[in-house]
Amino acid sequence: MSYNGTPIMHAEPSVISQAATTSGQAGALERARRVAEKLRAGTRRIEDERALPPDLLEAMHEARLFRLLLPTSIGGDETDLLTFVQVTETIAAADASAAWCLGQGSGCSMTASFLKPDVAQRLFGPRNAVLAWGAGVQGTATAVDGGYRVSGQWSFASGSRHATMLGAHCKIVEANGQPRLNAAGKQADCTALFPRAKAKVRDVWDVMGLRGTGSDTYEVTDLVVPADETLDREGMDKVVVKSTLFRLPTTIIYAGGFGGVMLGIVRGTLSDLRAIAMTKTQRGASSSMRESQVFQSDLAKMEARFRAARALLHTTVSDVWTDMHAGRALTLDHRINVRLASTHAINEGVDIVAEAYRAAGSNAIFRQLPFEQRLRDAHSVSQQVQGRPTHYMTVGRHLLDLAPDTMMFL
Amino acid sequence: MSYNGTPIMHAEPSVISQAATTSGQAGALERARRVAEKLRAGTRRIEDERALPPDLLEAMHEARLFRLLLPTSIGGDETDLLTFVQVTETIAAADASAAWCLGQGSGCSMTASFLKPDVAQRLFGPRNAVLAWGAGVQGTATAVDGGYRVSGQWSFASGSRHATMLGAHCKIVEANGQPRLNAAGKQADCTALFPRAKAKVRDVWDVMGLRGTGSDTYEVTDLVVPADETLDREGMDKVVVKSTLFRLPTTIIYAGGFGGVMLGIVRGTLSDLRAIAMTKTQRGASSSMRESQVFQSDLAKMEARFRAARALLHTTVSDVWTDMHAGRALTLDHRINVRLASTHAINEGVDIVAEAYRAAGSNAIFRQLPFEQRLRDAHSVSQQVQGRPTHYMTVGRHLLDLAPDTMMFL
Amino acid sequence: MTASPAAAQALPRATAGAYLDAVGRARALGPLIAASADTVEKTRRIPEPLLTELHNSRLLRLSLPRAFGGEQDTPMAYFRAIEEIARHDASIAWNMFVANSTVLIAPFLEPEIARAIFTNPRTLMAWGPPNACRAKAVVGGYRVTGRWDFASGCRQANWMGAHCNVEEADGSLRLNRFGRPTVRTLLFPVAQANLLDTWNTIGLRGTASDSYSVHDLFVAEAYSSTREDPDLRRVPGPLYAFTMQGLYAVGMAGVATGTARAMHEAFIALASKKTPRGLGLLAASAAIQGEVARNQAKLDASGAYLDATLAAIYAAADEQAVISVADRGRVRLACANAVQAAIEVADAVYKSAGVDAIFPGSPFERRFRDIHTMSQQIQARSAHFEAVGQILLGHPPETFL
Amino acid sequence: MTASPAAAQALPRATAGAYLDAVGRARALGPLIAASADTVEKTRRIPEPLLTELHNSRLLRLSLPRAFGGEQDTPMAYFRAIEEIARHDASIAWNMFVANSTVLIAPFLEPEIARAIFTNPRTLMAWGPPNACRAKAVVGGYRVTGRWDFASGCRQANWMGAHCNVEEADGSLRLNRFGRPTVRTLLFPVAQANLLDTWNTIGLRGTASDSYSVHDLFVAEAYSSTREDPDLRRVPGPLYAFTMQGLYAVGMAGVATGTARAMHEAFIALASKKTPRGLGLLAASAAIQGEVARNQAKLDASGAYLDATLAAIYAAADEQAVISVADRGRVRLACANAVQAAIEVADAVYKSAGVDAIFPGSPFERRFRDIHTMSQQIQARSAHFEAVGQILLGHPPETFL
Repeated sequence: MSYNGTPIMHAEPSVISQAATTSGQAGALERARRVAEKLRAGTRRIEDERALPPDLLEAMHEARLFRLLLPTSIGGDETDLLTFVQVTETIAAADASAAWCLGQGSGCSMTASFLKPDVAQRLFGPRNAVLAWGAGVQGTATAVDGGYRVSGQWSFASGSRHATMLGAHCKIVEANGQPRLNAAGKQADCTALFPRAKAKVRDVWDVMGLRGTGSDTYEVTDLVVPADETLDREGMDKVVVKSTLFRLPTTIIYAGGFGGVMLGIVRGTLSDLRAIAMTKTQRGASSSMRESQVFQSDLAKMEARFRAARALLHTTVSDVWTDMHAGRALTLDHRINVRLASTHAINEGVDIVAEAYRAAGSNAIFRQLPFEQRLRDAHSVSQQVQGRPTHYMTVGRHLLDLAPDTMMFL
Repeated sequence: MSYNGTPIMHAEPSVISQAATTSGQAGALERARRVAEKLRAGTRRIEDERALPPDLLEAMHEARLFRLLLPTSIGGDETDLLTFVQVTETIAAADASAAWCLGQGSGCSMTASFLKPDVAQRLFGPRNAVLAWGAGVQGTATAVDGGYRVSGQWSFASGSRHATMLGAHCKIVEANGQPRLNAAGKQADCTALFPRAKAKVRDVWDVMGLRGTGSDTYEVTDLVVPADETLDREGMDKVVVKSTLFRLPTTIIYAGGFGGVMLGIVRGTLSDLRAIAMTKTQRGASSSMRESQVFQSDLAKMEARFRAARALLHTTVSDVWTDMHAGRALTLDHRINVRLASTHAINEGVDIVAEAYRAAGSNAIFRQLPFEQRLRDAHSVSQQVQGRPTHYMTVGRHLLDLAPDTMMFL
Repeated sequence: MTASPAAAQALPRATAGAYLDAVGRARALGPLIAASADTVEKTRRIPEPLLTELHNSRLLRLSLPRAFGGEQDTPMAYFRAIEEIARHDASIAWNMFVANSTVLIAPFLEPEIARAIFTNPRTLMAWGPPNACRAKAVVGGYRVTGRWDFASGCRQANWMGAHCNVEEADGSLRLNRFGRPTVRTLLFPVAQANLLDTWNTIGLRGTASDSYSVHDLFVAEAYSSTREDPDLRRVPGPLYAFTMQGLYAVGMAGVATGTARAMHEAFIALASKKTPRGLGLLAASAAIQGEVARNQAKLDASGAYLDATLAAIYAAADEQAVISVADRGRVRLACANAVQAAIEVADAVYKSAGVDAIFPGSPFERRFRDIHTMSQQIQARSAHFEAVGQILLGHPPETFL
Repeated sequence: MTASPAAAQALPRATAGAYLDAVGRARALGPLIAASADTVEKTRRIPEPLLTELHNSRLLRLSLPRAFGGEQDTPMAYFRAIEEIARHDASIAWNMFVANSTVLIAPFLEPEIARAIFTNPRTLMAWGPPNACRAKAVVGGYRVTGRWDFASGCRQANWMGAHCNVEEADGSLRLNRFGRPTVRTLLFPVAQANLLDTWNTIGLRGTASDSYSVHDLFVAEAYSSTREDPDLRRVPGPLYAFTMQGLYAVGMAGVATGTARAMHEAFIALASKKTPRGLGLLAASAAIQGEVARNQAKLDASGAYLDATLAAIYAAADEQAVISVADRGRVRLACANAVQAAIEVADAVYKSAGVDAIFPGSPFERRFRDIHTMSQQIQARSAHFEAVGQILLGHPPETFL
């Protein structure tokens, strides 16, 4: 029961701010639940192959999960933020790597809103369209006739193995070798999109957790990309699709989505823990786990911390969405609130997973049970930039009326 | 600013489940905010007099705060549960003792729903009507013609100093000296109500925190109480007023209200902490508190824990109310969820207050600043039955499909 | 093994045997202190005969050089003796800590002056921490007007001190050899100070850590000194190779762990008889059992760590040269760890004791307030961990003492 | 003090001087172990020349009686030597702990049998914890069929053991003097067992804690014994006055704290060079500084506590009589505290190391997996705190060992 991805102990989340959500979202969560069962059954394969196997990838495409944050005009869902967070949680309760790929792919797919409609349709129209990219402005785009000549290397490209397209964040250089400056007088950047086949992808992804994300390294040399298949991610004013979703910066998407991933890992772990507690008596213990007062109490404490972190993330993203949907602008308060809720979910989450793992006893060390993988996965999610404890400092500065130390994660 | 009860750092709570709330509630919260300012200014007097001074009591009556949970038929508000929780938080951010009296008085006032309309009007109609009682079935009610002859002694009667009525939980004894049994064959109990003046009240309330609650001991000897001024608290079927509020047992009211009290203490403490951090540099420290990265980070962590505990309590009571308002029955799941959310708020809360107190540095030990009182108050709320860590065990049993060890606090 | 607070107390204190003398004298005072604790809190004074017995025990002179009539005992004995006193009353222990801290000025005084001040066996000195006050350099000494706070023990003191910056005749500030404004400590009989009744606090009320002021007071050069340069000390011995800040930390650690130990012991006694409404005997709860053991481990581990740290450094300390920055970091870390452990144990015990704990007269209520007053003192600040971290990371703070 | 892992390592280990011998030999093996660690994990075997060097160091025989060619060293030396080995590789340290645990059967064997088994200086014994298996009593010994798990070290062992209940000829279970079914340990050459490759775990992969089975195996009475009654031991000395479970706890504590210490030291080195994206140097962060100091305090305090506890009990232990239940509780508490501290430090370090920590080859990744395998072992269970709490509360568990 716990092993097929259906949560046992957690009531369905209350639907908050129902009025503000878009249509079709209940469908997204329901589709996610169905796929989750398959993913749970295949989680060992995902880890061993360090990628989503074709049948599971197909199930995710069939459920249109990589289309949640694509414009409806090209067949996307444009789900609201809360639904997106709930979907990542649902998938992560089954398999964290799949959920991570979904979170990352969804964030990347927001680029469609920057493209001309026909280009967006051409690139993101296919049912299996997935864009992946590596972090940081690591390449160079030299202006050529009708586009750019792109060279560079990028790492940590989660989902690169099932991506149909890769993206390349580049500094723009003029044909004469001079850096191109933007309106503010700083180095101008662009992101170029191209078919995965055009890049040389190197398999470097041998890590402790989230092994199934296949977060490889790739490079291109002197690849010419047409201008309309490039975009400026910083220029929110250049977004073509004007609906609520596409007025959100991707920092909010990533914060919410990866917060959801951690919550899903926690939910799965607590569900598994409850399942073994129903039958197990630890060697030398005077009562079964289920009858142990200490275990009962610890389980409820973990549950309370999980529910509280989840309630905060849900109400926070829901408030942001409600305001945005009512036409209000995204404020620094909004950004700070999401940052705090997401950071808290990730930091609380990894602690709860570690505690649950310990409570599960000696069986938990074996690969036959899900605990050790969830422990490794949670401890990989927490190491990523979204989980950084220094985000608390950024939020604290705001609470104290000081300017943020960095806007990079707001 | 922080000292007059207006929270600085906390955005207004998102209004959850708006559809399910009753009318007039926004008014209740707004009235509470206005009274809070006066209470904050008078908090030292409340503590020194170990009771609500007449002018502050009058301000609470003027704002009709003791009428939140009285039937509309006798001029009460019948507020929804979330509003009640928010009001206790608002008052507790100003003064915890006043909020504790409000929580306790509101719980006691639910008895009005058990009384015949004319009796309810007679007892609870006056604008300053407040009922207080001590814990436990500590007295004897002997059946006499038209009522009972009551004797006994009760302790921990919070709010007894401003109460107009006292209540007495008694075992019922027949005129012949035999115990009266209820339908289940067990000892039958009743609660008798009578004017405060009829009892002998002893001032025993010398404690570390919540000093202003005046939780005295009182006794009566051979006091005759008419039958229609008594009630059976256990008999939810005997409730006369059938609206949503009065289908809730008082355990839910106390759990929500005292959870709200702790959240208010936390909110007040964090607000005070932020205020001193804006100006203070600790002796020997290299930067001001405001500029200290460690302080910034700790403040944000405390804020996150506060917001998460609060979001959980709010969404939980809101879900219960929504279900009840839709005519559904109160389930064991509802009770468990409220128990967990309240216990978590109280236990997280006292930890946060202790941490904030420490962060405030050496000034915090002096009575001139609010920290030491809030520390004492929080550490008194947490010692009360609502905060017991063993509640986690009760909840854990439910999560593990075992029957509750006790229903006393569910 | 039987169920009693003694069970907890009897757990090994690794090296306690070596300090039996001071610790034994402290233990002998226990019943008298316990019997006086309510009075101490209420009157904010140490009543007779307790004050005389404290003087007789020489526990207020553990850190005073033998040359001036002190015990000059080891820091390990000092820690464990204060801890023992704090088991009975935290305010008395605090004032014992303060008495043994102010005498650390003695090695920096001219010997005849020190001897004159401490020849009275009941001499006690009190002062508050430095602030921005300035003394004017005048012929033969200093002239000062100012006010200081937190002067624990001033109500029993016959001598007071005041830490001041020094303003030269030309209005400039006198600098020390590190190039910073010097802080000079001026000593004067308590009669020359104006004691102010300001100590209205949540806890440690018995310490009467009041404020005091002086107006246009002249203090002769010989009755002044500075604590800021360890190399200026005139009395040899490994005790004084420790820095003053380090010994402050040791004393404060003893007050904290003794207070927490008393709460822990009282809780063990309570757990064997308390049955909360609707629950079983506290002692029968697995959660309580686990917590009692964790608390025991926290107290014993932090104590053993501080014992071992002090003993190793004491054994290796030079008669004259001050201990190294690395060793100062070790002392500070072991003390900060002990204070932290004490606060954690006190909080856990208080929480588990339930509603009993909020009533005055319980073994928990005053101690809870006391330890939450200590927790705000500079020695308990978590910034100490950061400073030690800088040492461990290879970048010691510039003036770490 | 300079910025290097050595800074942390150099902090005082109160009494380390006394055990320089075993600890020194352990330290000398460090580089070879570190160089072999990848191979150990990958092959789940201890490669040559490391295995031979381990035998030569006699670290695998610290707990074996001198009478049978062992070192019979102190528990304090044992703890610190294992900790030192674990700084370099946790799996090797774990197998050192197991080797020194299984030899604790020797004092319970007839001396000539023990001598025969251990006369080979490379003798290593392995077994898994007791389960429900039964051996049938037959003429001259026992006949047994069964399977056991978690047999750490079996891939290097030449002798195996099996813990069994004994079924008499009439089908009844043999009882011990406490009236419960006896658990008898049968010993046999490894060739008589069938080793099963089952050890697919998150960490401590190098321990190859595989399963094994035997089928209808005859073991002579003389090659059997029981560990359950401390009074049956034939070798005197304070080391063996400690209970077997107690010494297990000591060994496990050493593995845990050594692993955590290595992570802590590696983090200090990392912090001085790592600048995370968008942030300053790790070592310059006040939060990191505070955490490094807290981690240092946790490791040093728990170590000093265990040192002090073992030393006090060892010094007072009888040559023959087993230590008291109260002392057993002290050993257990100090060990559980050390394991808990190690896990907390490892978790904190891992978190602060950021994304670096997830890659194999970093000083954090394997150790994190190792310590989270240890954390699930019976010695690391938090129920130990509850058992000790029962002792402190005056109601010791019936068969506390």
